Amino acid sequence: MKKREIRKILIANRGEIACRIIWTCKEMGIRTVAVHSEADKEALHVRYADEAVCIGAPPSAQSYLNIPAIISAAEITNVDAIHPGYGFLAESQTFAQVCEDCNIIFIGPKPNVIGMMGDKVEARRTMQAAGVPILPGSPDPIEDIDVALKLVKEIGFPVIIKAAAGGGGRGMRIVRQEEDLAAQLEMASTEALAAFKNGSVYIERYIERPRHIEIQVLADEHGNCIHLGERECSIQRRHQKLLEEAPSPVITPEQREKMGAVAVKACKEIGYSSAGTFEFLLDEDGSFYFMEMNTRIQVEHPVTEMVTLADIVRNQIRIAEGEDLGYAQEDVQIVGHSIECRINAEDPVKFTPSPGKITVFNIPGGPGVRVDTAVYPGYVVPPFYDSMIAKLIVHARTRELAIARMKRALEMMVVEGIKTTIPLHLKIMNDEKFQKGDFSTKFMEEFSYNG
Amino acid sequence: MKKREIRKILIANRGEIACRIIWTCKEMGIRTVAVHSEADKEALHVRYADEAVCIGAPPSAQSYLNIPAIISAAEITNVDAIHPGYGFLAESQTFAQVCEDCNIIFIGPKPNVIGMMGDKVEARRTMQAAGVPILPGSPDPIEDIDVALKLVKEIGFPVIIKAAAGGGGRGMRIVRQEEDLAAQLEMASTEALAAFKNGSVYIERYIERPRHIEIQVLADEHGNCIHLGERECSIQRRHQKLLEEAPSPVITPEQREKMGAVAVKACKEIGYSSAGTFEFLLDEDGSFYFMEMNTRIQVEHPVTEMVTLADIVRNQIRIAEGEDLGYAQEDVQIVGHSIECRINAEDPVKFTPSPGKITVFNIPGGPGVRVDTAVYPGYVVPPFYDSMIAKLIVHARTRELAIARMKRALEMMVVEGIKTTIPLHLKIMNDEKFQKGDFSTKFMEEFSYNG
Amino acid sequence: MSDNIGSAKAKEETKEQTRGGRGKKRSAPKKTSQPSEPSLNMAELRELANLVDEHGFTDFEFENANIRVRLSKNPAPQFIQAAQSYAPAPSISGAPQATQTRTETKTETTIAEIATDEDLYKITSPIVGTFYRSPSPDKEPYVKEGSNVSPDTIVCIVEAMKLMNEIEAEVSGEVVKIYVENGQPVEYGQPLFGIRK
Amino acid sequence: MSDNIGSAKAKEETKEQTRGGRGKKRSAPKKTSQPSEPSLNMAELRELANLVDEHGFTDFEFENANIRVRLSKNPAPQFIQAAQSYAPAPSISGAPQATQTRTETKTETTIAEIATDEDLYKITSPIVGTFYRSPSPDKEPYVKEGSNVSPDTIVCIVEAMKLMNEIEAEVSGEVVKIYVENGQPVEYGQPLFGIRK
Repeated sequence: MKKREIRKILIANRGEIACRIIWTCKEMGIRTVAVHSEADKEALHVRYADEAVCIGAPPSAQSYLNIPAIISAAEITNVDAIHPGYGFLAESQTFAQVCEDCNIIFIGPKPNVIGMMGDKVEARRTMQAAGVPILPGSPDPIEDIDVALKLVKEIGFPVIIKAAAGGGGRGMRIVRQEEDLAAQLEMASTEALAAFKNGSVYIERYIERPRHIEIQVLADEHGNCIHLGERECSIQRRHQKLLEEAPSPVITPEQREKMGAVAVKACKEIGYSSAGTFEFLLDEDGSFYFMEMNTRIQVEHPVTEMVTLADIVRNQIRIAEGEDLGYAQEDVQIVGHSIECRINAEDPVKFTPSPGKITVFNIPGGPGVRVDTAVYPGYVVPPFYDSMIAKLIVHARTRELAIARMKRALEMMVVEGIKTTIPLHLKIMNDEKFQKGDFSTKFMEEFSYNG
Repeated sequence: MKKREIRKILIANRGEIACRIIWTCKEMGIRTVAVHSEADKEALHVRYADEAVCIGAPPSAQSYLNIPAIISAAEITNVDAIHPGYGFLAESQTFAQVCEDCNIIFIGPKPNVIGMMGDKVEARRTMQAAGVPILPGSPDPIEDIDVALKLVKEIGFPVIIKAAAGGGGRGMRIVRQEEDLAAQLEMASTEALAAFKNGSVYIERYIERPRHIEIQVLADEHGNCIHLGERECSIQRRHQKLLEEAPSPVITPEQREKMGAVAVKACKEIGYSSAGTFEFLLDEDGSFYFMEMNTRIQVEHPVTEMVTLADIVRNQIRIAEGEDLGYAQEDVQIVGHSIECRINAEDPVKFTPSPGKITVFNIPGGPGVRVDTAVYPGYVVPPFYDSMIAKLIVHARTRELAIARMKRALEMMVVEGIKTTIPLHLKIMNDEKFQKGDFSTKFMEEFSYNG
Repeated sequence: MSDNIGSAKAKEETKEQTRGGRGKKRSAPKKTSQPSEPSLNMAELRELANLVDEHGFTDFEFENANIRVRLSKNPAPQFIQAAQSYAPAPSISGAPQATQTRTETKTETTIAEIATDEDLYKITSPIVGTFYRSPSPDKEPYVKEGSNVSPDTIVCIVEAMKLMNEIEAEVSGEVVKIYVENGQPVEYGQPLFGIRK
Repeated sequence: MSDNIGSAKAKEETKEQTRGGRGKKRSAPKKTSQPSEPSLNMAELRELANLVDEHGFTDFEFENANIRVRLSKNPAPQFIQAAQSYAPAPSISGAPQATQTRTETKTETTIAEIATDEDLYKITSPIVGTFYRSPSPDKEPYVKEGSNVSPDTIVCIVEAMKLMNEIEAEVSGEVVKIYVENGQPVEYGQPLFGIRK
């Protein structure tokens, strides 16, 4: 039963995800409003939406992050709901709250849940309380070496010392034996003080070769929640995912059930509704630890759609209408194997952005190939936004066949005028360790483009 | 176990099916040779194959039907096998035999099986012997009214009188009651004599509103055979299929099993190997009758691929290598619903061909959409061959969702410069009877484009 | 529909250039008796090609009693031309059965008009919102066609999120055109007034 | 590679049309001394072609009382140009990692050469097969460069399906070029010999 009907949606986003949302809206008979910056006048989401509103100048802060402009656009076009996509305002508690205050349905979870999951410390605490395994360590800063020694006795070596105020690797130290702890702690603190003007550090268990595994969940307002299995996202470069798979080559049905059950239980406890993702680190022994929860649709959602035949955007909209989820965990079947390659407008070796005009753009077709893109021949990739221009997704009966299919699709995808990551993906597909499924988040550090 | 390895295949075809075969060959690591007429120098199959040979002038008889030219091309390029696609030489016993004589693997069944199924009378007889239900009637001409009366008593009304030498509806008479039989028989015979200089007629059970249902089979050389369920192909115009679905909206799992078992049994009895299709007429009561067997890949094979995740071309090649089928009937699962629309370069109302230059060509993407095509922006559709320029295929969890998806995909598929059947398919998708699944092969006769 | 807008605009601009071309010719010394005059020479053709290319046209045709010129480029741009203003996104000509009813066509004609008012200074909307010509329904409009404005003259209100934003002219001059009707939604950068400075 | 072929062909057609244009001009009343020569001369046409090409136009038409010029190109030649001869299909520039090894490059260079031999009559292969210059390996070739041929002179054999097909010259003239090496596969319509008539 729908509590409220959505007849028109404003999409507060751009690029492929804006198109992706329009596709499902069209299939549901829902009208769409595109918003766009001045740089995106000729973008495909503008072209395919029923209406389009220019909301500001090219920089994101003046357009896609401009809450008053987006709310005004929603008001003048009289929409029932806003879909935030991913990035931009998708995880802004403020934006979700403004929508609610303006009587516009925000397609996502409640504002307070977004806020809770957006605060790392609070998310960790909440998840721990909900029975989700957390990486052993000190949530609070380590005051002195005695506290540290006591802690590492509990959690065991190796450990990682991190700057509380930090990021980007600075102030981070890995310690593998007790005798090094004191010295490293001091050095880390000194480094942190220099870098962030704050010497506070904390300690966590360090996993040498973790995998990044995430669980997709769907939860409605009525307490129903299921998971759609996992995605394998370990192939990353500087914490940016390059390609994703479903299912993971190392997750057994039992492991899937275990991780899924943990995620579903947590969703129920925090009153989560909408689609969401639990990101976990998986260690070499198969233990998994909560990293964070993404309270939005993810870039890599198509691999889950391919193997489950679920339309995640459709589910988001139905849930936002107050509908029942409509299916139970036992209705979810994982069929075959799917891989997604993110095609970025970047130098495949140096990863430097390569904006500009796309002169030739040929999309591969045929069995088991899906392309999500907002690009067309003649399109100019603007320098203002994310460099992803397309997602190439394949589906086949087995992982081996999916890799063969992805190779074929990558070879047949022609993008000229700019540099793309297509050659890099082809190298990865041909990598023996990748083919064996034998990799961790360290894969790209050890990967040689020319080797 | 492979008996023989195929490392290089010549594709004796053009258009989308040639590209389709190349895709799978690439995924299997098999090299490809395209052959082409002078009119197809810039075709995509030529572009994507590893090698290409011009085999003759534009008319099919001088190129794609030119057996010596194709065999010569196979010899100079040193291929192991020839894939005939559909149409052209795909069901030529002679061609298959020449391949065999030249030590080139013909990817399809044995020549004698092709010949057997190509002869309507022999096919009917063979199938009847193999336990396949045949439409009740007289295979031989009816000599006089007494024979006719005796026959119709057996098969019941209505019956259809057909010219033995005929075709195209001339000499065809439907009789619904005994008192009309004598008069109609005479008129049909007179008509047949006038039209074909042969007054012979025969009588068959007439099905008022049949459905065209076909069963896809896969059989290897070792006696293993499975079916991949049915395709619903009732939406036709003048015996040309317009769109196809899998599964059929009226076939129950029990009916599928029954029809599949009949087809599999027949395959085993005639020693069939390769992919093949049994075409059946289904009457209002659910009884089904053999029409013909196609001993090749079919245009509409993708809908089966979508719902089973099987790659039919890959199976054809593996079987031709002498490999075991490798899976059993219980491994075949039908997941979701798939629809294929044939996009033809034709006037959507009059069906007159519309060759010419395609100025704009935009392919829809996103979840559950597959496009098989050999067309690109700037391509000139030559007037010499079939008018099909693309196949738009969708897959979704249910038939209703598949129809919504197909509508979205049709709306987003942009072809300019020539006329296409896209608007017709949109009308069919919006037709209430189509949506209900309530139709027969008469659908297009009763369908009003403008209504 | 986008094609219509596109081609309407293209034609108009083409005319503009044609006019320019003729103007040039008129200003040239009269030698009309010469048989060569009615055509274009190489220099003119070069200029023409530059001109057409520079403007990114994909089709240019020109014909008069004496000559006919046609230039064209890759046809794909027709497809890629997107809506340039707050108007319902144009339907794809190849997909005539689009299910969306596209009712809000209000600004469509205006767009073409605006494109021709090249010499006017445009006051554009700095925000997305609803355009009001007067401070309240029962009051007179801030300005009318023919009004003279100075940079700090308030010309209208754009309401956004219940806030009334007074828009100043920012230039001095005469209001020649008012592009938007009272109470109509406007998007960022949309021309509101045409000012002759 | 295909691009080269493509543009070679395009140039040829351009020249063809140019020639036509000149022919027409020649038959018109002579007024070549006039500086305002109403048509375009070869240099201008060359420049015109460059101009049109440089700007990436795919179609150019020009017509006046005296002449009519039309230039046109395939709009997406880089991508859509396919192999025109029995040579491995060109690789896609955007997909540099193609797994196929493209080893058989034998005729590649020849194609570009052939395109330039515009005034020669080409004896082409009427069938697909293997080209042999002599009746058997130990015999002399039927013809060499410099040989004179008459229409019924046998110039080579093309073997197809174990049959030796003798190919006749069909014209009289001198063998100037031999495009294919002995024992090499040939496709339908592939030039074998260049004959100066």
